Amino acid sequence: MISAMLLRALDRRAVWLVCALLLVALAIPFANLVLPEGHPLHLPNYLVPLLGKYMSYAMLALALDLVWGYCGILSLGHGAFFALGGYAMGMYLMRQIGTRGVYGNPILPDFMVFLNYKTLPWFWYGFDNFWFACLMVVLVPGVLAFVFGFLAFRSRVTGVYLSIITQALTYALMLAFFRNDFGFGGNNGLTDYKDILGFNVLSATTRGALFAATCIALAVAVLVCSAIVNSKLGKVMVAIRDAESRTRFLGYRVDNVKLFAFVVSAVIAGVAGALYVPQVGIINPSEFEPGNSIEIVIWTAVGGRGTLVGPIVGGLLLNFGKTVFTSLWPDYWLFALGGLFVLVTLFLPKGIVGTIRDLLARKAPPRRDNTQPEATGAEDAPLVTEPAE
Amino acid sequence: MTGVDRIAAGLVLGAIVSVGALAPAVAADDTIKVGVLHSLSGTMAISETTLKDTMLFLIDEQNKKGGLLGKKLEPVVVDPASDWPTFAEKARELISQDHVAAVFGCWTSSSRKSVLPVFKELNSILFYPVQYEGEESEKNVIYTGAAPNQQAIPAVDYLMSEDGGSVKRWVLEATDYVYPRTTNKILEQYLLDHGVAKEDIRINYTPFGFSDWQTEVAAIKEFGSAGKKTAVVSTINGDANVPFYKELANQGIKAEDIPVVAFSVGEEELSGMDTTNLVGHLAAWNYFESVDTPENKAFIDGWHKFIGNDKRTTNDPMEAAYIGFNLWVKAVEKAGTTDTDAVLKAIVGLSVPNLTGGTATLLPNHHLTKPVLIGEVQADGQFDVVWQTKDVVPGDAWSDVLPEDKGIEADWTDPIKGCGHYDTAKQACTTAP
Amino acid sequence: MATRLLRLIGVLLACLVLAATPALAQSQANAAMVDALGQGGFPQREAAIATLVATGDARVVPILQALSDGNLYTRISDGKVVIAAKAGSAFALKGPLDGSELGTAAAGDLDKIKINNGLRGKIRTAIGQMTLLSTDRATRLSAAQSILKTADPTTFELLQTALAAETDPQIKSVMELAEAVIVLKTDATLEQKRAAIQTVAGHGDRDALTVLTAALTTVPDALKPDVQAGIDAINRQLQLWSVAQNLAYGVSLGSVLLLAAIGLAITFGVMGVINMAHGEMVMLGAYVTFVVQQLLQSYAPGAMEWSLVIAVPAAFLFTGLVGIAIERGIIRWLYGRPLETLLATWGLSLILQQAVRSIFGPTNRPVLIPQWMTGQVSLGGLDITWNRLWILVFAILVFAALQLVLNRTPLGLQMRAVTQNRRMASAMGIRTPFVDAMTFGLGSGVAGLAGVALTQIDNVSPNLGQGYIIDSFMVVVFGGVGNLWGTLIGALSIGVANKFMEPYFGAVLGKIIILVLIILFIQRRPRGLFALKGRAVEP
Amino acid sequence: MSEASDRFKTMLYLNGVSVSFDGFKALNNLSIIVHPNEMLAIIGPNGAGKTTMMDIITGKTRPDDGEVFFDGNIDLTRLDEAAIANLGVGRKFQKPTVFESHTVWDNLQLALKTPRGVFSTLAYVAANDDVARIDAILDTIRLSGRKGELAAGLSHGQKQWLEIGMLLAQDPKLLLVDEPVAGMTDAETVETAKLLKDIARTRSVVVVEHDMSFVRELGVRVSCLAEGSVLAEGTLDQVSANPVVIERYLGR
Repeated sequence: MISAMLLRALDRRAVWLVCALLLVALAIPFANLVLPEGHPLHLPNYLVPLLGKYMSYAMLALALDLVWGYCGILSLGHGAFFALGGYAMGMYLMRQIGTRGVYGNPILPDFMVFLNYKTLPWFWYGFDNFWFACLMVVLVPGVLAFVFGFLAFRSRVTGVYLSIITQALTYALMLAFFRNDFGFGGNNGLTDYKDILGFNVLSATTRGALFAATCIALAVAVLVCSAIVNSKLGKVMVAIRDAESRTRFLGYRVDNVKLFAFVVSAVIAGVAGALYVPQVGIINPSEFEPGNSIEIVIWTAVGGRGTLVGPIVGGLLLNFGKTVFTSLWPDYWLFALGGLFVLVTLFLPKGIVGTIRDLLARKAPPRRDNTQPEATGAEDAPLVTEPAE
Repeated sequence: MTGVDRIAAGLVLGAIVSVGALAPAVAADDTIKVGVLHSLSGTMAISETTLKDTMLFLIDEQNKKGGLLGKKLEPVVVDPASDWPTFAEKARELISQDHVAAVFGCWTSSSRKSVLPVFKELNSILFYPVQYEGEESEKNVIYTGAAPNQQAIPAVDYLMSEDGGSVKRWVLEATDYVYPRTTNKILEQYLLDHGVAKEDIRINYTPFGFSDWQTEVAAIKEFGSAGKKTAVVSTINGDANVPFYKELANQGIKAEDIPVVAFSVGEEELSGMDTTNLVGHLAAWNYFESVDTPENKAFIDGWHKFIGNDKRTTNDPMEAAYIGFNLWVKAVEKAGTTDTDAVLKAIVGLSVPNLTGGTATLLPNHHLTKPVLIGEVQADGQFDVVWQTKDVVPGDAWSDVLPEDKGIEADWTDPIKGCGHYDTAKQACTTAP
Repeated sequence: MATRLLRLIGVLLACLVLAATPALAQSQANAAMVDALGQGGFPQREAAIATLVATGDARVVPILQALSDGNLYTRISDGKVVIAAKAGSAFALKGPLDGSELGTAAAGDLDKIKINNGLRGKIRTAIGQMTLLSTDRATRLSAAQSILKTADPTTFELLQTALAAETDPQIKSVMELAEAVIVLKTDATLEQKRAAIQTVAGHGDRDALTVLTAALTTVPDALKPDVQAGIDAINRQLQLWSVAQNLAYGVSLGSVLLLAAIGLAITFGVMGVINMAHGEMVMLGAYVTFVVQQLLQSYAPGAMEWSLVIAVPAAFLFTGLVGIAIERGIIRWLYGRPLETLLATWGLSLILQQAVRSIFGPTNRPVLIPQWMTGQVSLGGLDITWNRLWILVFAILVFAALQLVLNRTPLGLQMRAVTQNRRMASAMGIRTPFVDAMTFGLGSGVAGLAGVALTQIDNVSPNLGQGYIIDSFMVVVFGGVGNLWGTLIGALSIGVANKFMEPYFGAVLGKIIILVLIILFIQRRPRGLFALKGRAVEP
Repeated sequence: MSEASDRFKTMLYLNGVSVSFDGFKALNNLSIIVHPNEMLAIIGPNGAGKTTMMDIITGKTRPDDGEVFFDGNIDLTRLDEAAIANLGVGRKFQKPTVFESHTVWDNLQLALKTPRGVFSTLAYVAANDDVARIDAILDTIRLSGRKGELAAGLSHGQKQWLEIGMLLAQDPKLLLVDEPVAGMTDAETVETAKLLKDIARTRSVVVVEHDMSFVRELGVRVSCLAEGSVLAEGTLDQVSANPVVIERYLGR
């Protein structure tokens, strides 16, 4: 059974993607560490964590695509799961600082000394252990997604209502984490990390390793997603996306399927967040901002939802564009970015990958195994004209 | 074999490779690059954009004077978009990719905390032009804004004095982030030390961008009706100030009855408000536009000409940027190079003129000596200085008010004490360098 | 230092006593006395004010007023004190005593006479004393109030003279309170003091509470129970009022939320466009107000007081037109794909924000607050600020007007027809593109109206809209998409709930609790407060 | 209407069912019985409550009042759509509703009676039996030649048939079929009638239809619904001779 699933996961598309990712996982650290400076393909140090950041964003977009592109659940709060995973990792990294903080307190992180904490709050216990932190990276977003999804899907909160309450979720979390009394460093968040598993987070080798880890994690996420969407469950998900109550009348427990997808997606987002933090060097409450979550949706849409490669392309491309434009046209980049969103929605409704596929499919004769989902979906149903169920 | 997927995979690779292509923008030899790291979009753009313009103005002026070390200065402006991780990313980009000689930037404490590791790692210099919470001294940062003892403490002293109204009851009204938290911690301790009873201090925190102040202003009024002279010490940040002051004016809280002294409200913030009903409320700064000195007049005139608008105000962080830039220019001239270590070595002890008179000297703890001025809001949106320190006040990185910071010093020139947190009692640095 | 100050106060008090009896209206203020205002520091200025007040000369009042308003200057050339008013880039000068025109002077030739809060308070008292017998009711009222603020024992006789002559009940009540407060400060007999305590306690408002709390430490022990009883009585009363006050705050917050959300209730609720640029429409409305005021200031300064009235139609038209342009240019290609409207309008909101930032600059722009919107009105123990009251009225008007448009006009009928069944409406000859554009324009225009109102309580900055977009969506979704009444009830209940929670949990925690409650509420009623029920249609 | 003991012999048992939306009574004391292996045709004007009745049987709408039993003793008012479907109640919708972005084959595979749990679907591998069964259904609904195509590309009639095929794949005990021949050609209509009669040999079927000739073709017991309750019952001839039915539904 397991082998059948694995086999299914390795369909042609996924194989290509995984190979490309593994190649990148090797190539980037190689270009950075092995090739001497001055070599035309040498990659400067500062680019490695930057690329690592793009990779974790791509993973986040992939996570969103699993629920949105395949299951029709538009979450406007996926940044919350990402940030929670990030905070779990950040807490581990904070505990690793030990006495090297400004105040030299062996247990309490600097900001706690600052705010007159006398003892470590209970929810910080255990985070000095890497594996415990890793468990939390998966568990915290997963459990939150489970509880939230359980309530929401059971009550059949759908469409735009669901989108808005996911937004409320991340907004509420943002407000909570901004509070200094909450015990997570308030507005400043967690930063000034020293090392991870005993390796200096700032060293080039650690960064190369972190980058490779991110690529591998992304490849694994691609495999997981591929295994899901190519299974019968994946077909049920698409069925739910396109005609939710029809699926119900076939005897599928739509709430459970959605919950499964939502939890898996939240966990992938959490892992992406955990990989993001050591490379970027800071985690703070603005990651919970609703605007960030909307951006994730946009990466996915621009890349092409309902495909595995689309969100990855979108996440990489848009963030790369952001980096370039904020330096190239610091005063006007928002025009470019905003204009891009408008144009893509108007002219490339299926996103970059979807459009390219369409173009190629038009040239090539239709194939028998064409399982490409259309970019139409439940969300395309008119919103208000339909009386409530 | 699907062509689509190969193309898609190629896209992934291509995107990554093209980032690399962006990298080696080789610095031209005849210019010195200066990084400007201020948010031009997002929530902080409202404050930081002016500082970006100020830097462009100062660099422009310097180039007119013939540049530095015979080379032209070239500003490299980036937009960190009010996002703290992006600040770190952009700082890295400025230093590693653009090879800037120094970076002028940041506004919020969070953005500074976010870029700190980058500056330490890549050994570059950050000039930080905003008043802040103190409790920090770093080798790679020059703090040209006020430390708490150069703003908060003198303001409270003034209000406790007869001139200031002999205030006995205090509301510490703040936005919930690290600068107000620390300032309030210091102030609370200071007030308690000066015989203010615990029940005469009210501390309240609100979130960023808070806009519905009805309840809180009413609570201030109620707190102020205990029969003792009451004042509000406000560390409310940025956007939340306008609705706060509008509510104050509407609920009829007059400066004569309950004065509000603010540490984050300057000319620029006032220019967005109708100040007729706010006359007499106070602000503590190291600079006011209304101060009448030849240096200030020249600065304001030059600024108006540069920005092409003679209504644009100047403010304290602009002066801090001005001082920071001049210090850097002087240090580079003295060192004869823009090399970080040489500049850091040269810069301590240098003095440049303040715009309000007197000179700013950079102390070994990387803070400045500054005069402290208390101003009252006028109907035209300017401040009238009603009190000022006789001498410049040296910036104190570690507050002497807090018991845990007593005896902590920072001195980046001393070979032994060469750290940011030197415990004079233990005679040792208590942090890893 | 201290002795000098004491002496000074002594002189001041003596002067005030002299001034107190108008029968003694004696000497004339002279130029030297006025010029003394411009010399030395704050202590000297205080003395100079005292000298002027001591003359009892009525001409001193406008001088003090000018000093308090910051219009009194010293002419550097001859050290003369003048009243200056800005006239273009220069100042028009007037003689302080005789009001004679003294020509103009450049800003550099004048030195402003500075005062601080302490002096401002003293001037207020002095003006109060000198105008307590004025014939103008408003002047007398404010004079009585400033006397009450300081409650200086030396004003006692003056106050009694004024009380005897006073007929206006409101002023009389203020004066009586002031009299009682002064009695408490002097060494009057216990009986007198007890009566005074009764008078103060009888007033029952916060000012009275302040007086009594202060008196608690100063009165003789024998009177302390009386004072305490008075304090308790007032506190009980205030507690009742505070419920009403919280309700008023909540309704006010609700009205702001309603205004912010109601445009969205149309573009999102009725049309189904997830309009992320809604906040920017609000922001544009606020900037229209700013521009209208700038234009008025240049071309019709007299109409400034009515700038908001002019800004209302201007903002509606402008944002409405922008809305129509957006609908024609972008939204119309996206009907039936509501979630994609989210992406396009998000992009649009970035563009609009940056456009405004480029045109008007990133900083806050000042919007003047007209006189009729400043200050507050007291209803018993309730304090309601005028601007909040007007915003509430405005919100109700907008809501009512919108109901009228949607339910009573042909356009409204067509709008509902199109949104309920586009194809059918089109088949019946309704020009659906026109109706779509008008509907979106209406929603955007209403958002612009919200912007006009928000200038009175919030920043006018490119970020203005961002602060309201999430709350607006919450309100619409909580109330039930597609139902204006739901939006009304939703806004008000969120506002009131918020304000009742704030005192207990603080602003942040209160808001988090509200959000969690909304999330839980949506679980209970997945279609909001006012869900449309109906036969299930095909999946 | 019936004794409780009778109930146990029925496949579907509705007794006194009422439901109203915002004051509008969609169903008013509706009582209907379907026996095992029986086909019942339901006719009635628009708004008579036909679709609402199906919603109640399939668990989409809860009745305000009355009892609904399946297979004699299973109370459907306590179950949700998925549970009811898994008990063996299949439903075909008025508008053909197939999964357009899936192939014909996948549509049938999704409907096929296999474990519905999340993890069993995740691990599902098509067994030989399953493949054979789908092939058989494809033959029945004459879509064998198009099994690899997306359902979106099918004609209206083909979609109707695909949906019937999906019903078959579900292997239900009771089929609810809403206007199965709307938009079909005459030839297709005849074929559909044949197919349904075939199905009704082993299962219970409830057909809602406007097309009188089709109902005649079926030749089964007919119930006429109006304003939420049963107006008349019997053979089509009996029902269409009923004066009330003529007045309220058939017209003239």
